[in-house]
Amino acid sequence: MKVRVFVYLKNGVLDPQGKAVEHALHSLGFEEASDVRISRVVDLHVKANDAAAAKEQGEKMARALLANEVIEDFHVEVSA
Amino acid sequence: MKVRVFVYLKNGVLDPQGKAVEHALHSLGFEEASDVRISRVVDLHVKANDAAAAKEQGEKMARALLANEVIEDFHVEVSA
Amino acid sequence: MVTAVVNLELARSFGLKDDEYEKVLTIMGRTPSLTELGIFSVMWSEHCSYKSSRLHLKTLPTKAPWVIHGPGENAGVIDIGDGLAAVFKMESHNHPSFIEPYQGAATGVGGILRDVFTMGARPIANLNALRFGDPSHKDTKRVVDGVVRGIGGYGNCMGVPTVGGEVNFHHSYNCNPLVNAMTVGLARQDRIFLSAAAGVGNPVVYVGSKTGRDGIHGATMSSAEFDSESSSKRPTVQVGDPFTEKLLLEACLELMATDAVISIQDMGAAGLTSSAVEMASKGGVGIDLDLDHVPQRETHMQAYEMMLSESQERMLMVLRPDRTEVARKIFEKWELDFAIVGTLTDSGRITVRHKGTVEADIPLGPLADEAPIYDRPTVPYERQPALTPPAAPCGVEAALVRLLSSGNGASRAWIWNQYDSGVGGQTVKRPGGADAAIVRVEGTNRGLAMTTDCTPRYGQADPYIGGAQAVVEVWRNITATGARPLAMTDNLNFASPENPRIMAQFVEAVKGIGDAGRALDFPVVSGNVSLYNETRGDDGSVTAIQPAPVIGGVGVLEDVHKAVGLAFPDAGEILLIGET
Amino acid sequence: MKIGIVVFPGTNRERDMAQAFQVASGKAPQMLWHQQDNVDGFDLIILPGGFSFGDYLRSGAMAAHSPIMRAVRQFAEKGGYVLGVCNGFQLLTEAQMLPGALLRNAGMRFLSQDCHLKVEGRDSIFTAGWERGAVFRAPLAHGDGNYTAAPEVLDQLEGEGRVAFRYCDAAGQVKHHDAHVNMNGSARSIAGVLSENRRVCGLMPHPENLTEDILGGTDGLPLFNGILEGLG
Ligand SMILES: Nc1ncnc2c1ncn2[C@@H]1O[C@H](COP(=O)(O)OP(=O)(O)O)[C@@H](O)[C@H]1O
Repeated sequence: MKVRVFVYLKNGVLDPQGKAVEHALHSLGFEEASDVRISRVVDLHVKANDAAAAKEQGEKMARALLANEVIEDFHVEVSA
Repeated sequence: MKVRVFVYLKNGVLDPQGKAVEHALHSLGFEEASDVRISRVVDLHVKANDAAAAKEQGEKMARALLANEVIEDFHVEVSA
Repeated sequence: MVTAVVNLELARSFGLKDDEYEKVLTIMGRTPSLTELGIFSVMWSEHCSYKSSRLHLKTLPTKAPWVIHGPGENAGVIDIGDGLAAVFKMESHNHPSFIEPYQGAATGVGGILRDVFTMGARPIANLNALRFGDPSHKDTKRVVDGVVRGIGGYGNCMGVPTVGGEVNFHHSYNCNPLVNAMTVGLARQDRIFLSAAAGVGNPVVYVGSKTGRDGIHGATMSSAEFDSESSSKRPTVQVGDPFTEKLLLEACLELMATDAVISIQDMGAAGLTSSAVEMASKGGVGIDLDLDHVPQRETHMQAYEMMLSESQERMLMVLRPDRTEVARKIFEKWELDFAIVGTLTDSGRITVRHKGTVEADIPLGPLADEAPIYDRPTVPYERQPALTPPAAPCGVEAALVRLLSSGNGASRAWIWNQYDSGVGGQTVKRPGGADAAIVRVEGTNRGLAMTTDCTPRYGQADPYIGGAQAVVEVWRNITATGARPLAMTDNLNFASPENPRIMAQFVEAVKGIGDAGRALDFPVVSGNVSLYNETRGDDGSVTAIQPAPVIGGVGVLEDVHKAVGLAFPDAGEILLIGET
Repeated sequence: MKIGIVVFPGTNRERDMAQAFQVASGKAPQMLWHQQDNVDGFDLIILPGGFSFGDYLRSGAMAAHSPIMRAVRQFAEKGGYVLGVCNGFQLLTEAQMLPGALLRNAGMRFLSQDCHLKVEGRDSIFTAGWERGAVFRAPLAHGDGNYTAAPEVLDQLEGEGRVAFRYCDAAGQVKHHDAHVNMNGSARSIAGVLSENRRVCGLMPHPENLTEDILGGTDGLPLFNGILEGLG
């Protein structure tokens, strides 16, 4: 099954990348772009009997490695 | 409107990060994880009259800056 | 929203002791506001007030004809000839580096870089001293990996070469690693900038990054001992932005080349509070801040939050009023925030306004001078008995292999290969190249030798010897390159000073450092103290770190071409000097 | 002869580059701010190392859109010489003035150590300071140096002699799959490439940091001597 883990910075945590990209977009003429935030997506396959089991595996991996829970939150989506 | 731009490596382009993460997952005991790919998500707000216009803006930004089309593909999603 | 009733209980939760809160009430003559309580609690924290260590630090030798500014400024300044000065200091970022090793170490490097460039110096080298737990402990790999990446990530991006350092492993650091970072900068002696504010009516200007809710109460956290829960509390770690810091560096140096700056101070631990209070109290003036003008990253920030935020990459300065536009242009060019957030007054008070209300109004004298000072009790330190050499457990060859493959004996190349040690184009001796790193002084024939050292197990056995030994090792390492040692900085990492045994360790180590410094004419020009480096286990037991009085030293080579490295030349005799 | 070094916010090896030219010619190039939109009158434009815009999106991506890059592109189209080192190479690929892209190092870590390079490019001032096939030492310092391009692009580069430098060992052996030799995992061990007209060159390592004995050697000096001679 396909597991997709979204990893994003917690609310309020400085996002230097987002800040720099927003700035660059403005100077490219996209003045209307705002609140730019950059996150990471990890796509992977796991062997699992059902979606719930796959999701649980995804969450375990996120906690163990994919997300840094001190500054990041995550959520997991599963598709067949 | 909220625009989300997914940027991912083209098929066939080696993903050194994905490979390293896969390796790390295996050594943490998640042996079943495979085909790990890492992508970037850029979330931002734009002012636009409708979803189609917002999407177009997102695509323009992706082409101009957010994606490097030599190695990356992208797609854009819009929500209110 | 922070809506708390200010009372003793809240004061305690802010880290103030009962008698300290009493003192606050006496000074204020009323119950302080939340913002005022916050200001007192950070200014009187161990981190800002040095309340447990100050009495002892005073005994250190700090003078020599070549010392331009000793302790008391953002960094120490020494004369290195040719009208030039070396500006340097060491800082710790221990507690945050356990919680979030990458950001903890990165922002530690960012902080010490700012201490140096606030004084008008261009940073030319970074060094560090790291202590990690047992290599087999569950957290060690994560911490080592993150700390090394964090140091590299910040320094590499800044374009400041990381040229030296030291690393050791011991189980007492399992949950309390030490990350001490040192920066050496170069300035013209006639262009050194200090923090004392001057000129009633002059504008107080904020530059750099915007303020967010980062690390509120970090300064008090770094003074509070760790418990096993602290990694699950809401993060008080900050995220570093080395790119913005690089811009801040260039913008500040560009501004300092004009005559606009009267005084300047970085916003480090305890951010706006400590920078504003320090500048004003050192200058003997009052300061009036209007927080409405503070550049803000988040919405609905309260005065309390803005005053205590530890957002990184910010500076506060006092400018000549007729030069504010010149300054504004420079910061606009570097795409940094620039805001006039206050003025100097003759009130002798710090007044903080927000949205038309006075949120704090405190007399600076008592806030700064009546900070508590403790002469904490000690017990005579039991020196550990001398070890009798054990019978050889194995042959010499096997012993050598064991030593070389141990955590403390193994090559550190894996670490320094992640640090850009050559950027700047002046690095003469890189990590591994000599006993001390050597960096050429741009445009001259001179070199600076620099190193960090400490052997905690000596300090554990005998803190006096441990302190003295660290100084002497630094001295020897500098001398071994052919350089003349000039001065040192220190970072005193100990467990809780409230434990008389630990306090004794501290006092003895400071004596050892002082005696060694006096004997060698090697003064202390800056430093930092990090206390409460201990871990409380679930069962209430406390693990103290092995004491680590880390010393960083700087020396000068008149002719950098005479620098001596480690490698044996192809031919020649090998001499051993001294008793074995 | 007029040489300009472009400074972007976050650039940090511009002084190293200036120093190398100073050593080679006694004359330091001129610094150019990224907001400038004109490079008329220059013979060579250098894009130095560093972390332009923090390298926050992709290395070199934001710098590629700076006002000065429009001018540099036109300059190159008219036959001007451009050298990009490290972040400058990344930038040249982002600006599509050179083919390919630079991904994260295969080992995922920032690399700061000496490597060896084999000179392979033909007919270019950037390689003219060496004999073809010469091997020299150069420091590298980067996190994203893993060169990649479509196989047909790689074939074309090889066919046209546009691979300027390749990672090799001290003896000159190229070993694509040896992480001690091809440290960042670059496709076909490529460390530097040339444009079609051979006037634009990008490379990852830093010859500018090895131009004086006191700094560890002069292995990098031929780059500068070759350029200076080529420019006349
Ligand atoms: N162990 C020490 N030895 C000598 N000087 C010290 C020591 N600890 C702190 N200092 C000096 O006390 C002053 C305040 O230090 P610190 O609070 O770390 O500064 P900041 O936080 O403003 O960078 C500095 O001038 C510093 O050099």
